[in-house]
Amino acid sequence: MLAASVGLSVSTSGCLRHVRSIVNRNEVEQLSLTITTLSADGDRESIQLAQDIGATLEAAGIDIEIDMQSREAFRRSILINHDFDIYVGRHPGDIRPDFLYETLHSKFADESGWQNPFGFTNLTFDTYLERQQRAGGEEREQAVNQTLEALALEQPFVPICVPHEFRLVRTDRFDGWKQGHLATRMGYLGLDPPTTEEAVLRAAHTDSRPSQNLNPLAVEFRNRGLVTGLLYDSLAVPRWSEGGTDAGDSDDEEPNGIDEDGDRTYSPWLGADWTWNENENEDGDERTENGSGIDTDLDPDADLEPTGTLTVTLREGCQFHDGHELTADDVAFTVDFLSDTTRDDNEFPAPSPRYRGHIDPIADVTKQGNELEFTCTASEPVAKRVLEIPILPAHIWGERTETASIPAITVADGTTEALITDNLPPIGSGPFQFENRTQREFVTLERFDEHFTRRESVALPEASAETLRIRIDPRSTSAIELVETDEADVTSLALESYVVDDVLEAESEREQISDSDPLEVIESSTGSFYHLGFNARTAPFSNPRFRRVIARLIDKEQLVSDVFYGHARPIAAPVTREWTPDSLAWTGTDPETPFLGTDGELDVEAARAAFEEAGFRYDDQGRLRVRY
Amino acid sequence: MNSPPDESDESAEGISRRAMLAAGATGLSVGASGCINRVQSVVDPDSSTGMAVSILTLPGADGDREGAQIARHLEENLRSVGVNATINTRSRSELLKTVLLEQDFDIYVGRHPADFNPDFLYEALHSTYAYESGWQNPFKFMDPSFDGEVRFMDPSFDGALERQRTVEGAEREEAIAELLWRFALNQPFIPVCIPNEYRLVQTDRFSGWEDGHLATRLGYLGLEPAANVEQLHALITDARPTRNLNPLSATARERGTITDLLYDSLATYEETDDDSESNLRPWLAADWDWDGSTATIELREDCTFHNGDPLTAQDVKFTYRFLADTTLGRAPEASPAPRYRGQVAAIDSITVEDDYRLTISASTSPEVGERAFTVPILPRRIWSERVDRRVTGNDEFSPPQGTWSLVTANNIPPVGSGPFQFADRSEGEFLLLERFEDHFSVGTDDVPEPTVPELRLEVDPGTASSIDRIASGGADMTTARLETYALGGISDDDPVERVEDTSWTFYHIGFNTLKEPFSNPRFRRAVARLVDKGWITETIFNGHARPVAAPVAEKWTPDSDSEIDSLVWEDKDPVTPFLGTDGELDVKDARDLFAEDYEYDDSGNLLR
Amino acid sequence: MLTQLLLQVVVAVSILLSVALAGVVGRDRLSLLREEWRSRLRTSAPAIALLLAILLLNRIMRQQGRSLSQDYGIHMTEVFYTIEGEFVLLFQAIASPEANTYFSISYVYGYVFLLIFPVVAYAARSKTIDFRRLLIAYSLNYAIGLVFYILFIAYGPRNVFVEELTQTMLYDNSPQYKYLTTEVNRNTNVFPSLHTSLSATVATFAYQTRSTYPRWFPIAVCLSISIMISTMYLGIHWGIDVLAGLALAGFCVSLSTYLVDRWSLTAILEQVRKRLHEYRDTVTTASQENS
Amino acid sequence: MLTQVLVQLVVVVTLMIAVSVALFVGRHRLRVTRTEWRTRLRDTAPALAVLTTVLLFNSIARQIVPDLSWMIGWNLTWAIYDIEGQFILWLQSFETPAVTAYFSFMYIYGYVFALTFPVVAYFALADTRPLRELLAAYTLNYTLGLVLYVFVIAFGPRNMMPELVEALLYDTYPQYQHLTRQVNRNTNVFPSLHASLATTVTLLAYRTRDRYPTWFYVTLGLGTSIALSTMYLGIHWAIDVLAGFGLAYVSVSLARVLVDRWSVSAWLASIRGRDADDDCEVDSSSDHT
Repeated sequence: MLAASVGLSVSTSGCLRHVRSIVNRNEVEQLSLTITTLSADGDRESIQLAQDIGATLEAAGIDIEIDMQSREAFRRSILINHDFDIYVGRHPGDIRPDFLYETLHSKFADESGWQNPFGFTNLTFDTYLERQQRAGGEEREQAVNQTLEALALEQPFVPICVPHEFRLVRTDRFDGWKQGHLATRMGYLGLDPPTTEEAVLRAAHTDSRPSQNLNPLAVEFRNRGLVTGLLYDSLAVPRWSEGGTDAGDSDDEEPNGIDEDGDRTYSPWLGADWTWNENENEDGDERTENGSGIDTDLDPDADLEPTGTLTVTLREGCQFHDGHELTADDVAFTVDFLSDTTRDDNEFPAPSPRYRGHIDPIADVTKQGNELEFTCTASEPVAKRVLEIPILPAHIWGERTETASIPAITVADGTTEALITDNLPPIGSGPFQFENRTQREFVTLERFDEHFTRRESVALPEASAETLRIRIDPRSTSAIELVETDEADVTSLALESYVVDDVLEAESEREQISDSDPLEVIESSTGSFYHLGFNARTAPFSNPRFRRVIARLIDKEQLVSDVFYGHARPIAAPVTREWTPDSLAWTGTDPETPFLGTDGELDVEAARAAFEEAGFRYDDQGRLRVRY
Repeated sequence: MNSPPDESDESAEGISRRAMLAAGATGLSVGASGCINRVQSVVDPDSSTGMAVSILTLPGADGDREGAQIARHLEENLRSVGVNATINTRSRSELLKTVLLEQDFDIYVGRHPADFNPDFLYEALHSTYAYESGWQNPFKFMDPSFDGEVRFMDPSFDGALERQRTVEGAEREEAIAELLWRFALNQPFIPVCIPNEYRLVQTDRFSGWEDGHLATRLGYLGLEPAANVEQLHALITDARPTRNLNPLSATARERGTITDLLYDSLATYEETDDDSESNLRPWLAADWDWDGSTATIELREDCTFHNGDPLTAQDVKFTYRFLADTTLGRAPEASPAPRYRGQVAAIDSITVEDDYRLTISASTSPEVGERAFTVPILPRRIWSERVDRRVTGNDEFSPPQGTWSLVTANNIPPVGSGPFQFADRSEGEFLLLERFEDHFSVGTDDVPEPTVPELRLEVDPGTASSIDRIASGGADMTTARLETYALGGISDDDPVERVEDTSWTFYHIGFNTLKEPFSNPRFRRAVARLVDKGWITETIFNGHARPVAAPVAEKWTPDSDSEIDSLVWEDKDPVTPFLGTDGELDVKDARDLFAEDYEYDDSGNLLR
Repeated sequence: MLTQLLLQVVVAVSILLSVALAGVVGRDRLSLLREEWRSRLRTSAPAIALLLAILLLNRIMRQQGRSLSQDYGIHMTEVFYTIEGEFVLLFQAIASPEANTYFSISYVYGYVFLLIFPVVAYAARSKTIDFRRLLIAYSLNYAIGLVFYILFIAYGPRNVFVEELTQTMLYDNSPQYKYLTTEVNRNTNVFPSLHTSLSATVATFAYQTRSTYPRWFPIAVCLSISIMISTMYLGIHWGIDVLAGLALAGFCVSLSTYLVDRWSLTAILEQVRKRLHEYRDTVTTASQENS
Repeated sequence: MLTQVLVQLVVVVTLMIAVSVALFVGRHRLRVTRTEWRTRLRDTAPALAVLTTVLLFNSIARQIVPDLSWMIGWNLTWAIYDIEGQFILWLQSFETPAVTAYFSFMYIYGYVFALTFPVVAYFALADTRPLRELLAAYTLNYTLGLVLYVFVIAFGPRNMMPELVEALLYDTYPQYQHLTRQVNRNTNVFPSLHASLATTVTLLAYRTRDRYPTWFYVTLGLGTSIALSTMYLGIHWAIDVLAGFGLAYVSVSLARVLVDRWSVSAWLASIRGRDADDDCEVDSSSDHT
């Protein structure tokens, strides 16, 4: 019996082994990825970029699918649900490189909002960001350069280009458009109407979201917060002159040349005045450094020494649209609230998806009278970002701390009422107050006459128009028509670049005809840039080699000419010109990840070689295979 | 939810098409859409699911008791911070198959064969190996270096790995210190402890056990048998050697002790009292000398394989070429062997001078390059035939690297040139080796030789039973390391002895860093702080182990006088100290730590 | 080592058997058995053959099942663990040296005795029906168990709760048993628990035949229950395995009653012979008519 | 701006209707209509009521449909694009200002005309059944269309390939954007209601060709050019249009089944009792035509 069994066993074992060796071959399948982007109505450039990039990737043997979404859905899936492979879109950016901190630091990887939507986690990189955050003066410059160079190495996202912003305005009813940046509050204040009865300022807005939601914290509804900027005041207004090197002609723009405390970066607003006093021991120095120039502190979670305090004096007697007085308490509340919208009644904090980086360096706030003292853990320029946050009325937002609940729906913890309320009608302290709106048609704002800019004493630009009527208008073409046919005074959002040429031509023609022409094209600088973002949480996008190769498949120069008709600046570093280190200055090609090919034509062989060198494999049909 | 004022002025505004509709209707629609927006922004598909982690480990009682207990420890602590962790047991080969070849796992607890030279971290963590299956980078850890391509300084993990390969002496120690610092920062895997290697031997049949490391070939050679002892009877607790003897198999080999006996390598590891100079002594190579980064090697003359073929420089050359690409260039892309990856990678080119002389030029410092001398030398004729048999004419042939039949085949009978040759086996029961009379060591006195005609390796269910058996004279020695729980069962009166060897294999907790959330080093660090290495060594290993923060020998661990923070263990982990005291987790602190990066739902589960 | 262990078992069990036979079965039945064993053997030959065949198959698959289940098996340890958690650890409450020895003994010796005794006992009955049912039930248990073992790969609690189980774990206190069990079983064969199912089977039979063997019934019940507990106490099986074992037992018993005497070989032979007769008759009659 | 576009539209369409009434309907029918318009109206009242309610509901629902669909999140744009590829581009390769003008006209004015005229024309028939079928068919089109809109998210070609597909209508005649954007949200392209309604009209025209022979041929022209225009203008995919045809067919055949299934008047009659039999005559008589 045993003999039999053994014999049998031997024979079967052989065959089984054969079977196993067949079974074991787990095939690695073709890499197929989805490019999430906006529809042409949402953002014409994005979908075009996505199309072109998609085509190149297909050529490189990757299976591509393009997933078009509406503006809200797009931001929801990218910024909140982190549910994407690759996306192409526009980053609000900033004129100073400090935004990189919240955009790339690993401690924000799981938060929702513009803070680290890529889930990019690299501790070496963090140390750079922290240095940049804390260092001052020369060292800061150098730290920023290091950060940007590391960024160019790791390519957590691929910066593509900074588009030039053009807007069309009518000068016959209002003038002085160039005083402030039209993407900010200042652009719509201090306009001088030639005739006083022209009370209504009409803006043609190509984005319908302001008519649906005016919550300054709702990241999926805000781009750069123009409308909320008008409704809410901040402590100070950043000066664009510094970042202004971007768009040739508008360098001279110098908002209302007031210059009390010689602060070159911010001009006072709700905060009348502020002072920064440095702490003695700058502990950025006491960190030991080794050969590779990284501090070798093994615990990045260590609490940071405060570096200094920022003391802000608030304007007297300001009030909110509902008549409540605006005091230092509201400011303190706002800072506290943005850092944790549950206001500590929940076990764990639920920070606001917007203004995260602005309040992150604020360790503590103390107030006496209308004096506020912010204890900061960052260098002066970074700490001052806190001046940009919108001041929320404590008596309204204090109510919005509990976790939103909808019957029969499981709610992610930390989704507080504050983040999802549409905040209508919005109560701020801004120069304009909410009048009414109709979804996807218009939003009407009334001048807020109690606003401090209306006072004689204050020499800040004030709202000259009684009413600001924001007319939602689907497309640039029709928006332009509205302005031309004198139904609107300004296109409040930048024109899509495919119409810019026509507009410019038209203008030049008009100038030849008559110089008393009411229409005028305004170009303004911007820090906002188009980019391709990876979801670095998942393979293969977690692989820097892969990301680098992808970056090398993108011909930024070509895209700029094809998609933006040349009205953009290809970039290797997502910052304004004067912050870009020479090593990353644009030199006709990308200095760090040059395109694999020539003018838009991908060199497929080179691309494959690059992928294979990065450890990926091609199958015999030339499809890129990857093990997930 | 939405503001009443809309409707009133709605009718006032004449321009709307909807002006003709009842104002109420508009209000309704606005309200409805508002509500839906609200729902949309509230519902968050991803984070509404709790984080679930499956911990892969060996069966506790019959596989690896310490490993399983570590897994339990980790599981309990993960549960208490709100991660839904479960334990998933696999047999030895299954575990390795899942981790090394199939690579679908979250976390695994196991022992790393490691190496006496910290250079093993190179193949264990270098990003170029992330997409290969085998012992090379099973964690898929990637922090690549772009030093070749970029114009500015590039600090990265790969950079550090490569640096320590090229520099020498004090400089290398520095490089390794930096490497280990990065390691501690990133925790691609959590090194737990280095257990002491105890083996039990019978002293009245054999003596001279202390001469060689019993995990290497030298341990089995040069023993002095008592009179008329014809057989060395060793016990193995792991049945794999009776099923598979393929030196390349990633799932059947770990330390490769038996491969050592069946195959020769150019050099062999030898325990030296002072760690300063190399631990390698010439074996198949009579001698070598380094000139810069090229070594000239003298082979011992007229050695033969077990089948009688002569062993020449050609075979050596072939071996390295074959290990670098097991398809010998037949496939479009190279298919490197799932073992010895780092060793072979150190070798740039080999030129055969004559039958017994060859020069090897290494891409690394000699110190690292010599590691390559420890790979088994394979008979060219046999293995190239095997390749030919598998790669038949068809031009487009790409084997699944690391899993194709050539490297998974059982290779029985194995034909090597080692001091012992295969005689017989029965699956799951025993493996019988007999002395290879033509081996160069036989009859010489400068190298230890196989002193008994037969070596019988018998599968024994577990440490406890093996101890009984040896104590009762049923066998001569245990090849496997004794599990610490059974050490108490050793009585002093029996003619047995507990031999201790230097140990470098370490228990570790490996992450699949391709997966969320393990791709996040901050998460990995947080997990590392849930493991009380000190407690583990005290209770699980009864103190017979050394807790480590850096997975290398003491001499390599950077201490206080190195320029980076010390990684030496002083009664707590210098980098990721345990959140709690002797095994008891401080749940509050731990949860706070995780809450820094991740969200909790209201029932206290960690969300991803 | 193994051999001496086997010897122990054989001796112990045979002693138990003789005692039990004397006590339960009684002399007259045995003497009767001595006379009729041939005929009884003939009637129950098919059942015996079946059992032997299955055992043989079982033995082979024990070696080959490994690779089979490696390829096609499903890993269930995690599942069981998540479902029942630390249930088996409840039995640690009664942990004590005495309990250890008791349960180990019942797990090893008691089990073997429990399986063998009824075979003899029922063979000693004039009606072979129960005997054959028992054999069939055994073979069913083994056959079905085998299939499950190939389909489900699961490790017992002792492989998960190492430290909790150390003081009761069978193989720590008496490692030698490991040789025995590794001979007959693999550590991934836990679902369902054959110990449970077989002893439950025996118990059910004992219940059905309590009229003939009134004394056997209580013994069988006590034994089988303590065996079931022992499997969990010794950390060899999960609660789920035991439940599955019970279910399997119930299934097999009922199936056996259903199967036995369905096709009796003798009956079939009878049929055939009759057919032949009829055929021959018809042929002959036909020829007569023709002539 | 929107107002003036609307006005423009109304004027043009009324003119067209007037002309075509004169052409197709003829004085005689109109005279008859003047006499019996009450009874006819009474017969068609239910269908009319249903249609208006549906339209009302539709216009409200349109506001929330996109958000709903985003929650269901069944985005077919890529699938459609994958299937039909560059067909739209091919169609657009015939672009000339004239063609664009023509199709834009068709898309806006022709469409509205095609929808409104049959109502008048069938109202002028003694037999109210065609009219009621027409209204029912419209109703069905809208309801089914709405359901599909809820479940399917699909952007039009102009959104998928903005640089390739000239969004001709809106770039050449931006003012129309206001109009259509009011009527449609950009995710509602599957199926094309333009195509389906136009086809509906054509199908019915075919069934009533014995009464309005010429009208049938006119609708053929209208229907095809409207269907083409949607694609030519890069508003719909070919698949949307096909789906539109399908939808049209379904709704027409359904309408045919449904109409006169439940006659409200008869029902009222049964309530009112014996004395109101004559009411039922009307219905039954209309049945046997």
